[in-house]
Amino acid sequence: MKRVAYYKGCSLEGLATEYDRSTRLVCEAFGIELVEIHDWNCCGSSPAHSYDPLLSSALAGRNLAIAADQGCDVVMTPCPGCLKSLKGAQETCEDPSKRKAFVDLVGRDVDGMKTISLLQLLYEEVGPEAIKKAVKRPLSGHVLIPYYGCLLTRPADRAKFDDPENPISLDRLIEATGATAPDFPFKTECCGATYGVTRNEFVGRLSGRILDMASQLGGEAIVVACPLCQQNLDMRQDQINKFAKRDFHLPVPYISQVIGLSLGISPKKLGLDKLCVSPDVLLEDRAGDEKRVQEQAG
Amino acid sequence: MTDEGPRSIAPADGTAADTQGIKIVGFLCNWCSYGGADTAGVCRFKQPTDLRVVRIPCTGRMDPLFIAKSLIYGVDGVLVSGCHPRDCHYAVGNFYARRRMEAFKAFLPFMGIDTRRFKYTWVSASEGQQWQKVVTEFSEQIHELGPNPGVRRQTGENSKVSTGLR
Amino acid sequence: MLETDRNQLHKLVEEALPELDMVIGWGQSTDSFQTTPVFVRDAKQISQLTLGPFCSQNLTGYLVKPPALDAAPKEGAKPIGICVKGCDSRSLVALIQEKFLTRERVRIFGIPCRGTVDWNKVGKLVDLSNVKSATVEEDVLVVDDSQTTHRIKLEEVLARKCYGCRYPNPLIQDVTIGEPATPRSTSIESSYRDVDRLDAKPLEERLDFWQSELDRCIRCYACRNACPLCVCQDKCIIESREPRWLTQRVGIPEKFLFHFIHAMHLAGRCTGCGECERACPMDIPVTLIKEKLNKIMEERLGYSAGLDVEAVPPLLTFNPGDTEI
Amino acid sequence: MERNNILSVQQSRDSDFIREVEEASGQNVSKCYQCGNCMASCVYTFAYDYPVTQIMRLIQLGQRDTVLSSRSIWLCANCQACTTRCPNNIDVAQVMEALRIMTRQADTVSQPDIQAFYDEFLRSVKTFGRVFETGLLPVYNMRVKKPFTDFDLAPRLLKKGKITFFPALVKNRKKIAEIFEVTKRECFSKAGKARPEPLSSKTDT
Amino acid sequence: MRIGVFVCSCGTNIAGTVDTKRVASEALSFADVVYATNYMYTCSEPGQQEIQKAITEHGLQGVVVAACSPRMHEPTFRRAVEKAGLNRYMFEMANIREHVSWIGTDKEANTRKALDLVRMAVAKLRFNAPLFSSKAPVNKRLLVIGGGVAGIQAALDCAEGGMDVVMVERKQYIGGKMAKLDKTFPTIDCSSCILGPKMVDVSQNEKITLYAASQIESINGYIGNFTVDIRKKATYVNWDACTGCGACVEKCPSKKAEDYFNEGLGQARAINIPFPQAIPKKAAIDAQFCRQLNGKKCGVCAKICPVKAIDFEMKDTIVTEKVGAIIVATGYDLFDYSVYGEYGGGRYPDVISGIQYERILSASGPFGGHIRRPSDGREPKDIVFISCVGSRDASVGRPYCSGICCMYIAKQAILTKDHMPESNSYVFYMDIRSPGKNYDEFVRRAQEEYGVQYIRGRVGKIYQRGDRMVVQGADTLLGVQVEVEADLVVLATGVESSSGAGELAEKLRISYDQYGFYMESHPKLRPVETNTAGVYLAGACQGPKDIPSSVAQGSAAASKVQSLFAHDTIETNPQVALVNERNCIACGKCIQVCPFGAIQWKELRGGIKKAEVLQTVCQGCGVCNATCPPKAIQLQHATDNQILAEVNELCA
Repeated sequence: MKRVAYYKGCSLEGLATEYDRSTRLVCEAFGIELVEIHDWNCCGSSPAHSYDPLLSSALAGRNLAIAADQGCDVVMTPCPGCLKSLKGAQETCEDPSKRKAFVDLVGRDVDGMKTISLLQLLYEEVGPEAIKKAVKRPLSGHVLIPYYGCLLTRPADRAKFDDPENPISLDRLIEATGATAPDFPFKTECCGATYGVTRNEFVGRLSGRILDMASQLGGEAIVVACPLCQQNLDMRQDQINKFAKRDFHLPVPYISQVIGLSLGISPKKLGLDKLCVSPDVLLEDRAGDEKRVQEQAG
Repeated sequence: MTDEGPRSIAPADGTAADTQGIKIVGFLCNWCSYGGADTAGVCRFKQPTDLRVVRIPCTGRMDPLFIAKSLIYGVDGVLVSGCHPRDCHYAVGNFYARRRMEAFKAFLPFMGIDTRRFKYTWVSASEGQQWQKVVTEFSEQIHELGPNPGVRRQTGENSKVSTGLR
Repeated sequence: MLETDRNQLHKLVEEALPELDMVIGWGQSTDSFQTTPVFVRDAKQISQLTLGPFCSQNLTGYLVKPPALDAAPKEGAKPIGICVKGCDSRSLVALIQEKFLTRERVRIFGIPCRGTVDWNKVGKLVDLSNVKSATVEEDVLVVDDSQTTHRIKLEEVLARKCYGCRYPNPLIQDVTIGEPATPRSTSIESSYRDVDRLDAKPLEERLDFWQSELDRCIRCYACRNACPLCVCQDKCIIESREPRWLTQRVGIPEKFLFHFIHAMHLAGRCTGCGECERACPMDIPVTLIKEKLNKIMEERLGYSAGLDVEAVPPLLTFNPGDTEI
Repeated sequence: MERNNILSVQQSRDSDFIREVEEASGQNVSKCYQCGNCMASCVYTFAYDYPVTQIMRLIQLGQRDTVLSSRSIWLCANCQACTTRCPNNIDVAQVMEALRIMTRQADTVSQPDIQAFYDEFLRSVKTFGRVFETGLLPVYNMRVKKPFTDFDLAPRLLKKGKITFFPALVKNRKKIAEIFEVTKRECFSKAGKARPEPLSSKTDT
Repeated sequence: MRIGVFVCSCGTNIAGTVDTKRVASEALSFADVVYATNYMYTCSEPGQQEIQKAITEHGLQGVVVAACSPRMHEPTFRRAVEKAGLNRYMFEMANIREHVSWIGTDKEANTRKALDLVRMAVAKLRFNAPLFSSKAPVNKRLLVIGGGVAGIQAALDCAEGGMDVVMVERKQYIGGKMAKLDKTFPTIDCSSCILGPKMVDVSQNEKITLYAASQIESINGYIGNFTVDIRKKATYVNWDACTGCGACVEKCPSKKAEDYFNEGLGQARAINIPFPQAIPKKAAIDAQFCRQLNGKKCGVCAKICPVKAIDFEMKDTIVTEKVGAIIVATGYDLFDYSVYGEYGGGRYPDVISGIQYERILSASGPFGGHIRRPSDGREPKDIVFISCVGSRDASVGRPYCSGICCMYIAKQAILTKDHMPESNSYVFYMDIRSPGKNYDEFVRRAQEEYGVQYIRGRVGKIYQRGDRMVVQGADTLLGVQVEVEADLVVLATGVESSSGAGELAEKLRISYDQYGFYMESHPKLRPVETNTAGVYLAGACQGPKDIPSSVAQGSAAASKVQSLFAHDTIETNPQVALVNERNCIACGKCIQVCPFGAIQWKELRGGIKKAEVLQTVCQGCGVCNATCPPKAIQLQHATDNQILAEVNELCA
């Protein structure tokens, strides 16, 4: 069993509890032991970055240090924002000019730690092939839009995962569940990020654009791997509709939920009911239809 | 630092005399670094006056023993400069040189010779400014180290260390 | 055990001798404890051959030193037999690699080695001028100086090189005599302890150390002459006027430069056999100088001399991707 | 800031500013050749007063006041599109981040409400160790005097059980406080003057 | 040795900060110096006469001039001493201008430094020996590597001059990139109309031997005497028999071969003649796609061929040619734009490269000269051109300007308007680089007469929306983000060095830069020479170039070859390595390290081996000298003794 430190971050404790639940279930299904970081704290996110680089690194670094003390060398977080902070902490620790301040503050170095996103864990450690084999309830016939958001694979030299412009890991994972993942041109476009509260109209505009392109491509849902993207696209979909004078109705499940569904885990357990836009359309079993169509054609 | 306080070094504008009598030998390849030093001259980029240049065809010609000879016999610093890797006039001369000098540089301090007295670098014929920088920095470094006593000239002088090996 | 091995050696040499020009090995010297090289051409001489911890000489030099053999033997020439320890075999590899020898030219009697005795060290415990007999019992050296019988642990009087030995068993050979030996060292760290010890001292102390050590050098060139890889012999630039690197002046700079020349000419080639140091009449640790270079070669370029006949010595080649400064 | 279409290059150039930005961001801004790729890639360009390309240009010309008072730097979401596509490998997002910090030090934050949100966020972290989402919003709303922000979301979130009424507390809050304390001190010494800490209320406008 | 020292004041250039009089007077005390003086301009006519006079009057055997850099006037003074009867190598220079007077203002320190340099020069000179050139015969045949327009020009020029030329081309046809172009800027003349006749000349000229579908296997030898092994790749068609009738191509059932000539637009047959005007007009089989060669039953071509030229058993063959000079004209490749993920990374069929668009425009191209979109064959209406794709972009490792894209975009935009008057073209650019004759006027015309919309800014992203592409870019002049909907996007992919350029350089022993472009000997004064004597450069292999420059350089290289071939022998440089056989221990290390293969074994009587330097091959780098343990091999004019003499002067 692979042992991975789990840094869930504040969102997964609040507005994204379903992401936490489904992540745990999927990891369990593939034999990955998630070791929750003891007494973890908030990474500071963008506010800390814009305040002081060391603050951000130290807040995030404390969690890495605890994980290291817990005997883990891989830290996984489902939140790309947290991931950015964790990687920033590592860079600070490796930077000779900042190392001392960092170590003094955090209490130890965090050399040799690997920080990855849930997406990277699922793609590299589990892999589409293993998922394909484990699928019990294929999502064939569903068109799911892969949306990565801005931070998962960027900047490339920090993320060190997938392609910064045209990532494919989420596409491959969606396809592994049997669903179709169209080539989505706005895969990495920003959804409005933290401006949900302060500049609601930004989210209206940017997430609106994403929803628009997704529906043009015939998407039934947008699959995400970021709690912030999910909030903007799902929780604020009504606000977006009001702003853009549109009537989008696209569910926005997490990739962990989608994979969980295909594994036959119950929607309730995966927290699908927690999504604001009803994901019921995903529950339609079209695998049979597909087979029938194929048989007729054959 | 000695009792006389910090050693003054000839500043880049060359106004003060090099009273220390510091001597640095520079082995410069004819095609790149010698040209780079010429370029620095043509551009009037001021440099300390301690360097004496020996023109060699290529850093590949550099036998590390020339450096050994210089430092053992009390030359204060040795600067070797050639074409940037891949730009060698002879295609690969500086590749040979790099290995030999790198090994030699690592070896020098074992014999008790300060490795900071030897530097090798790559400067192209067009990099006059870079040459000025290299010469200035290296000269400053040698001035900081002070004159090179070389190794003792006479035998039989008392030695204060036990070897610990025998 | 020694006895068995010696008998095996005698038997193997006897079998092979008709096909060979001669066999170079060790024989007992007149002073009962040291060994001396013997050149066996006749079956009657075979009984002189011995082996064991007294056989300190690296005999491979005899293959290339005057009167030098032809690297490529003439039609019909018989190969030469030679006895080698693990360290000696690396010299053979290096000589073959540098094409001073061909593999076919030699028939190699490989002898696993458990260390050789440094008589200088024994001399500090025993008056060597009165030695009646010296024998080895398991791991104890028994020296009888007519007054007392000294029992000295072998491990305490081995040659300096033996303590960091990673290759006690010959790397190339045609036949092996005896059981393989266990290496005393398996890592860079444990092979260069003496180098590290000196490196740990401040720069000035290192300079003082070498000044006082090299001060004793009398420029007899025994170290150079003993080195199997110092192939220049009488063409050596230490003595040449064209070019003239060194004067005859007796000063420490001249001694330093001489040892720099010796070391740099062996950089990336020295196998660490220790012959230079063994030959030094002034007890200067001259091998140590080359050991440092060997360590640099190993750490920086991943190269150890005398391990692979196909390899190119690192300073005779380059890699455009080498790192620098 | 009102655009004045005439610029005296020598008199307005603040070369310390260029150096400060380069030091804080670790980027060589003179590498920028104004190709416009950052502007082309930035999804926030529509909201900026100076597009990113021009911010870079203004830095090159040493225009401290214009840059530090610009709206753009506080509207950048750090989405990395500019950094990813810069042909000269400039980490543009890092430059924007450095500028944001500089505006805090210079006390020229152009979007006080965004700063207020960030400050409340950090206050929450400092107090609890984690962000207390439910608690954060009302305080922010009070501070910026927009009491009804996101109130439309509340009923649904309540129904979904996503609103918590008690903050999750980190046990070792002392350590968190220490981190805030030390970084504040470090910044203080770096900036050479006091900086408003995240909890100051002077950003109320 | 009787040595004379001449200290130049160079007006005030040297005398301003160096006491040249003192240098001269103190030099008199140096060993062997019998004469020393100071002169205002030593390089001037009277200055040189002064030296010559002193040589005669004082019986000088060696001369030191302390003046400017030897890179400046060493040849001048060598000639001067030679005229006075000294060997030209009995001369040394001390550089007291560039290395002393110009870089320091402290006259005292400068003067002492100048004295040291003179002392070192004198010390070295005492070990100098007269050196003499030898002569080697010149084989007056030329090898041209690469059959693009530069190589063709060079080959034709030399053939015209009566020389035998061997041309080797990697592809199965000559003409290079230019053969793929539709029209050329800024005259809009038809590419194949101007290149075609030259290609025919190559094939018909008796002086020219053409090896197409061939590559350089190895090169040995030296200027005047190269031996070249050429690998003729198996084409599976006997070209001596093939008439190029094309019957085989027509009947070949394997229709999905890669159409290299059309840049992957459309498909070719496994046996193919790339284009109707191809030279040589011969068919060749693409083994990857041939059914017969992949173990399937076919052999249709063999059955149909009227001259029985098909040979499935054909193997590569090696031919050896001997030549006296080599012109390298291996051209360039175009940047692979698939690294630009933001431009679709090659996923969008309607985002194409400039050279692909060139094929689309060409009447012999995949669409017969009608502009069509690769995706659906529809005629595009809005076309966006994006410049600097793989140029001036450090993030993809191409920080240099390709120099030709601005012009070819303007040309393509103009041609687009000519083909489709109703279309709209948009060009995203950073700067317009149009420094050639009539170039800028041409770009202006595109904007003024053809209404091409130029937008100053880079493009951040291209994505598909419906069946159109959205180009999201910047207009930096306005400071706004712009969006253009396009039916077709043409990326002006930049120039990069030809694939395999590095390997060929190793074989030729010429240098190449970090991007793989070959290095000229001097960027200004020796632009077509390389540092390997007898090897010259032409065209874009040396750096991005347009057609006029490539042709000009082809002719320039040809003229260099002709001036070389005007002599029956060449003088060799005597500053080469020399073996002292008495000291050589035959360890072979010099042979091992020589970068030029200039050292070989020599057998003395009794089978004793010694190293021997081929004077004509040795370039004088001295790696052997540094390597030789007994220092038996010495680089003449930079011997150990000479360098040691200089160093010794500083080891006071």
